[in-house]
Amino acid sequence: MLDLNSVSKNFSGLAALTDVSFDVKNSVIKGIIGPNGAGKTTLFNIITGVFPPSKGTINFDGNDISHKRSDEIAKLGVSRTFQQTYLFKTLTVLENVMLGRHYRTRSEFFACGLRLPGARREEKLIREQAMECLDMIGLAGKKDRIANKLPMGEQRYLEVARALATEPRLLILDEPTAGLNEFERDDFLNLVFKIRDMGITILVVEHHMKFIMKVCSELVVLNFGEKIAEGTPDEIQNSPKVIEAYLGVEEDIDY
Amino acid sequence: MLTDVIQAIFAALPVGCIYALVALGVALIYNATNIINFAQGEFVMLGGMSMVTLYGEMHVPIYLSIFASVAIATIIGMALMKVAYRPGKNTSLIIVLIITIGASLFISGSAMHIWDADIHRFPAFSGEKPIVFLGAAIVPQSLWVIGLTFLLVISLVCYFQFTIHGKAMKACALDRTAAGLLGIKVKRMVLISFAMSSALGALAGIIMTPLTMIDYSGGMLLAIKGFSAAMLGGMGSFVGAVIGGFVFSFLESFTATFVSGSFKELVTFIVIINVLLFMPNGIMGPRSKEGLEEEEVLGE
Amino acid sequence: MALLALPFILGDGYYLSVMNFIAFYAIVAIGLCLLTGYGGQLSMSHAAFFGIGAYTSAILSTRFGLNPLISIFIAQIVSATAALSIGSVVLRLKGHYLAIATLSFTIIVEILIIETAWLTGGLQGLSLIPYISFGDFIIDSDWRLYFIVWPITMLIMLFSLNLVDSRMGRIFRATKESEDIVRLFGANVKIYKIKLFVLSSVFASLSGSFYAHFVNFISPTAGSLMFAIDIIMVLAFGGFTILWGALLGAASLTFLNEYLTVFADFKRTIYGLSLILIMLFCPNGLLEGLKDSLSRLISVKNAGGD
Amino acid sequence: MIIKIKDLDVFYKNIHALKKVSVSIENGKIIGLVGGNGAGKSTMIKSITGLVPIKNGKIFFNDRDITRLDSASIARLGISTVPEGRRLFAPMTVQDNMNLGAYLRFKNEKKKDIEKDIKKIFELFPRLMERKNQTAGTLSGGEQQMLAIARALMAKPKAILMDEPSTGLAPLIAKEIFKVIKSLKNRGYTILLIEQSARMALKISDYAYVLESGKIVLKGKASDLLKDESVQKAYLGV
Repeated sequence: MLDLNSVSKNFSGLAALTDVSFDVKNSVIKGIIGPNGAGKTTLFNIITGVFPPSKGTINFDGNDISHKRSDEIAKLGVSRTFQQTYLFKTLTVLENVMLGRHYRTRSEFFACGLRLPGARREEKLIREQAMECLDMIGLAGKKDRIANKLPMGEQRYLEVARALATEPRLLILDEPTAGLNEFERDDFLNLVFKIRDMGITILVVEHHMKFIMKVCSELVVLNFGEKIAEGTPDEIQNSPKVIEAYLGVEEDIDY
Repeated sequence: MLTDVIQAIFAALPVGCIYALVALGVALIYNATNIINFAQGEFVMLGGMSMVTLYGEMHVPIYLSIFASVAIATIIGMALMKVAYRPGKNTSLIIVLIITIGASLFISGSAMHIWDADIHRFPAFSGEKPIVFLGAAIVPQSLWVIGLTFLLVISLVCYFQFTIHGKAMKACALDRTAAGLLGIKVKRMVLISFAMSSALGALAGIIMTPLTMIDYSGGMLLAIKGFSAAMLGGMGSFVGAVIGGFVFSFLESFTATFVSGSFKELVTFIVIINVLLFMPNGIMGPRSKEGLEEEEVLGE
Repeated sequence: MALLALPFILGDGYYLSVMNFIAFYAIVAIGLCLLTGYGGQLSMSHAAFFGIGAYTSAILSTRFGLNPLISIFIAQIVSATAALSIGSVVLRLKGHYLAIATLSFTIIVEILIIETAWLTGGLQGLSLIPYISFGDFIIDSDWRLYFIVWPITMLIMLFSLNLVDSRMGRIFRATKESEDIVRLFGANVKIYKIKLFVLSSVFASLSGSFYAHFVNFISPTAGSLMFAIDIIMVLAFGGFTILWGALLGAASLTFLNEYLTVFADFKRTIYGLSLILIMLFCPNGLLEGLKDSLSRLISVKNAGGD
Repeated sequence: MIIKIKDLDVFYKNIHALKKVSVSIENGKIIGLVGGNGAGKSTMIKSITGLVPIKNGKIFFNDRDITRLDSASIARLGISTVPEGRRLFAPMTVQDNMNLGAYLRFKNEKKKDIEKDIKKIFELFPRLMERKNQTAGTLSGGEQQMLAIARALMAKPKAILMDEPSTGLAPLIAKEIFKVIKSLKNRGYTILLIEQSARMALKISDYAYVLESGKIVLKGKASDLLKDESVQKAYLGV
């Protein structure tokens, strides 16, 4: 479904990603791990069209999306959450999720301002669908709160709800459990499985290893912007190359 | 024709110097704080007006008058910093911008009460008799303006290039956090840059008043032109700011000479919009770093 | 309802005319509030669009003898076209840069108005602009104008309130926080920004047209830098993110202006000082500032009572 | 104990990043602080240097409470930082960066002495000596890291905090950096070394802490931790 073909990215001469290729199959949960600065977020930003790759192509459902704008990619069915949760702080909890419905609706400027019947009907529908999403993550009771005043755990959930509201086919989670405690993390695990069972493919970057080993069926490991391993969690945990990337080389330091 | 060209150049040179000094002042504050100071032109006015009173009317010795006029502007500049610079207080750009607009109105409005709404000048430093060159005339005050601006720019460049204090100030502009980690008191540096920038403005006002005359208003236009000149030059570069100032003054002078005096400002502001759109890094600034800004928003 | 009753209380006099001036300011301010407060685009070109609206309409009806209603309509089309072409270029800029670019536009318009005296009357201004009339019914008194301009203000307010609380409004409010993120939710931010800019500029221009046809005289101050600052003042008083604040801001500024005519010399100083003080102590506008200090007062009292 | 951190509680960007963390740094030693991504390592340095507000807990420097000081005042006490991402002044020359490292010394010392010092430190980093008139932005990653360390040394610090000096460097170059850090210890410097690359860091540290999700999960002599299987577990979640 998602197919990366030797994707590279340079920032003013510095290579952030070199020749990364992998694919993600329908309805799986795939993880991307790697030490700090390995290029994981850069990869996400390229997939979602924040900036284009310097080289290589990305295919999503048979469409080449490597040079599309991020709003076009979103319309194809790619949605994401952010490392530092990014909720709109002037919008309420419900409004944040309603924003997720934006490109699934079409009332224009004047229809909205004049509150024409069509726009009114659509607005009602948006509200209902957003409430469904909130119900699913259990935040319906807090719908009128200001989004970024929620505790961290609930903000993570809200981001997921907002992403789900777009009816994505691919959901990208960027460090979804940062700032969650252990109970919340287990809860979140179940939510991720639930989302996969809805038929949504998931791509996740996460530092918390216990979580990622449990949640993913396949992993890609990046280091210095290069793919150094790909496989099941078991294979990854026992790969000497991966251990080296994380813990450093086993070598004496002479001086 | 040739005489016209030379006359236009003679007219453009001192005005360019003034624009350059204002641009330097704007750039100093912008680099240190990211504030566009709409009140920068008011320092020019304050310097000139204080000089009118002290030197022109009270006949205080010239050096003492200059010193006092610069001091007045500097103190007000430092007060402005206390009001406008509020790091960590979650102040949005628009609030700071409006504060400096407010400061500009307040200072110019007060100046109208302290002095009046008339146009003033005081006698030139060394006589009014024009020097004729290839049929075009230049007054001695213009030479003073050019010479003193040259000196000011040189000493500014030296300060930033050769003293540790100047380098520390540059460091604050480049990376506030890193500067703080080296023990540099960033807030004090910001205060000093406000002081320096208001002093520069005041000096510009002092040297230009015998030439162009001065009244309480007009500071804000000067500030906008100064900002645009600094932008055209590339915000970080002093040489660039000076060049930017001259580009605008030549543009205005030549439009006034060869097209029409009333359209000179029109040309300036059309150029300003185009500079903003097409040369956001200016002529001396760094080349644009593709993608880096976005990296900061969504980065690792 | 209160607004409907007000003219009967005030009578056809000085205060009614003040009320009408409040409406002129309010319409511009509502537009700018949408653009800056909700859309996050710091624009200083609204004075220019007020000027364009006023002058186009005035010129069409004085020099070409068009019916004011038609010239007002054409003026809005002219303004919308101008806003579209300016907006699609300058809205690429952000923050300070956008502010300076739009301010430059205002200055350019001001110079053009002054320098094309054959058309605009230059510094002398344009006088003898006809009143708006519907057949024999001529809008030539404060009383009559009130019942035209305030319903329009209220309609614009209603439209804006609806807009803000819709799928479009949510996108604008989110755009103010981060364009990049909004784009990730499938919104073509660039086009939305331009649309909002055009709408908001047309509001300003509409107010300008009404102003011209009611005061019957227009001078370059209508499109000037000082007027741009006036409008910023209205928003500063009312709060950038509260649509209703635009009314309060317009009222405060109009009254301030009226009282300051006695001390006209102090206008700049007082403007400057109040801008600084408001931005320092209640950056969300007087309304929010009052609410904040009131709630603080109450909470202090409650804490004392416990 | 030159630096003593007691029960530190820090929230960073809404996340409870450090939970009751206590760390002691002994004079003349390298103290290692290792852990995976997002364990709270960088927050640790940011809280010591006054860059993030501290909720609870105290930090002492030579028995003086420095918990609420700003970063410039902390630097003035003699704590130098090699910050995350190096944070060099890229358009300035290597020499100027070094000079700025010694900024606080210009008041009381002669320019000559400082220049002598620069020469001395260049002996440690001969590559920098060759490039002293180049701007910092043109250096390679490894050279930039060396310059960041050299700049910190110019302040004649009583303690140095290093935030992930090996990040983004190829293994061979990282090794070189670690060599330098070890040699600094032999010159009597006190260092708090924050690292992701646990093996290398543990090898040159005297004492070390392992951080996971904002908590210290292991501590002990670095040589013991190096053999401890549970370090790897903390990293890879086995």
